[in-house]
Amino acid sequence: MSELLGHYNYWIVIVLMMTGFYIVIARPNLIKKVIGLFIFQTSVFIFFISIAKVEGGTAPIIEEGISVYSNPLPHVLILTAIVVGLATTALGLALVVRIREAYGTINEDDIHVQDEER
Amino acid sequence: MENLINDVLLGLLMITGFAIVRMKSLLGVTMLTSIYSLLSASLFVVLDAVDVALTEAAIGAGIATVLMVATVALTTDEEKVPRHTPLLPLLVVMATGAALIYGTLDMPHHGDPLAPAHRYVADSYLHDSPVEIGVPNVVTSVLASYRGYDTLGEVTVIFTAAAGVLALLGYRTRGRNIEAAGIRKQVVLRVIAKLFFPLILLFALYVQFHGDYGPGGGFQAGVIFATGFILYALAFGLGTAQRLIPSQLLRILAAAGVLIYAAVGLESMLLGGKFLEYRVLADDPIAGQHLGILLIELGVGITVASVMLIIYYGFVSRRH
Amino acid sequence: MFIAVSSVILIAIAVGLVRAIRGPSLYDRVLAANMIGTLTVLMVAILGFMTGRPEFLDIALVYVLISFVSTLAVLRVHNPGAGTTASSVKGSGEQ
Amino acid sequence: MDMVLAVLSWSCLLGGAIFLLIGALGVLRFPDFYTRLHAVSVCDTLGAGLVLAGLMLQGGFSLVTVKLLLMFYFMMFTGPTAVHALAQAAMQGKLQAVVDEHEPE
Repeated sequence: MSELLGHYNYWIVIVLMMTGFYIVIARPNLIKKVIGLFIFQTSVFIFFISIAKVEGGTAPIIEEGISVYSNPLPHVLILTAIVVGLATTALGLALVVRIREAYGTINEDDIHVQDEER
Repeated sequence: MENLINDVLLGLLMITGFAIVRMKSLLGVTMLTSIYSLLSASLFVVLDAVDVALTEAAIGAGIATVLMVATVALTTDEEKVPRHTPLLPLLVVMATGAALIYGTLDMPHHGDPLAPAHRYVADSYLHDSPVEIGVPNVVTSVLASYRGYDTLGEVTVIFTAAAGVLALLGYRTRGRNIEAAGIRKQVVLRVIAKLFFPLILLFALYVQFHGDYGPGGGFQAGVIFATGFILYALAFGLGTAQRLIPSQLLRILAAAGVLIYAAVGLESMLLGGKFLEYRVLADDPIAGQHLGILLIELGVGITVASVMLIIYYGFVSRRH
Repeated sequence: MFIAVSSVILIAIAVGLVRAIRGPSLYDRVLAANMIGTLTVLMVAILGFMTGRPEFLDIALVYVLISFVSTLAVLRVHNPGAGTTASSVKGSGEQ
Repeated sequence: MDMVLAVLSWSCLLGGAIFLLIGALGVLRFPDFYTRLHAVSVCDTLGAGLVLAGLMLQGGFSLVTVKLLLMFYFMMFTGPTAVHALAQAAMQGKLQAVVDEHEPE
């Protein structure tokens, strides 16, 4: 039983990751795709933070009388990654806005049709 | 008990993810995304990552949602039905997922203190940081000092993203004030915005300078600072906000933050240390570390805040 | 006792999620997201006490301060009366 | 004295939890948006307020209690404002309320 539950976090993370992945490859709407990437990246964040957790540990802020802390390194990586992720998501959304202005649609299928007509 | 909360939150995240796939209204999807990031922030608290939770809270509750909503406003709300059958993507996703789950079977259990991830640098960070750096929050000391070079790269990436958004969307700096028209009637919102604007800025300063002792630091503070200005812009119109903090100033600030960071590195080289080796900055190594961390966190905060505002201005000033 | 309160909060979050998914109008979704925001604040506060390190309330404070920015943004875009981008209102009541 | 504080704090927390549950039930079961607003208000004010009060009693005289007090204070502003803005937006958006058509006899 503990064998099963020991990996529960990782499995849910993979399900979330695949949810994001599915949106990216199956949905033609570009905003939806960006949101899919957002879900994907958040699942990666959860994965890293899950790895950092130490059983019985606490937040890595040193205090008298506490000996077990969670691993601070993944926290550092993910903290910066969240802000970078937002900046890159914004870049993606800006691209979507420009595509809409150029093609009049944000549906990938329609964009392909227009490209073929040219 | 914490394990149970952890499991339930993960389950709720999964449900939210599936709902995002199914929902057609893009504004609805945006709301679900904001719920998704609320849930993941609670999960980060359960998993002891308070700094990460603070960042996710600041970003998910404010800017991420605002940007997505702004994009939907510039494009369209309704998602069309896809023309292809979802069978092939579903198969690809299933296969990838199965492979990944197979991969996890060899991983150490969640929370295992003997996992390889905890056995190399983590212990030395936790033990040496109070002695070498003198900062209780190990996340801050790793972020700003041990891995300062890495963080410089991240800040540069954020700066580059702002440059990209500027190149794509640009500014219309004409002082159009359309936004103020609608909210002029909504007195309650204006009063509350006026009340909260200084409070949010004050809290951002607290997060910026308290980052050595509790959760916080330049990244979080920058985002909170920008959110304060976004609230102001939402309540009083973009034109008023741009009079308060003009876009030209933001461009200079965004670059200045990165430059402050790099300058601290160069200064420590001039004083005889290595790049970003703060202990040479003052007579006492620990005081030097404190000074270095303070300065680079300031640089990070300035860059992040101005980049977020540049991005927001870019989206909102573009009307079709 | 914290266990009881946090399970109630989790149940309430689940209920809010159901409302956010079922809709039917956008306003219901915004309302549900707003409620989940409040509940998350409480959840984070209680988690601090549960783990014995309640000094991390800053996270909850951030939420309280900025959570309604996103609510305002959505209403700004969606509300035809606000005069920015007048998109039509979809959810036209229930039943 | 400690005993009294503990009992008070637990009863505040429990009371808050009950109000949260009632609010959640209302959000799930009420027929339309405008009635659901009431249910959310119960969560935002009484539910959250009581839970925070219970935590304050746990915290004693410390920075933690000050932060909780601030949270309570801000929540009393943001909650009603957001709900007010939503209600106004829904009214302007011509969202229909579910009205019982039958006049009382």
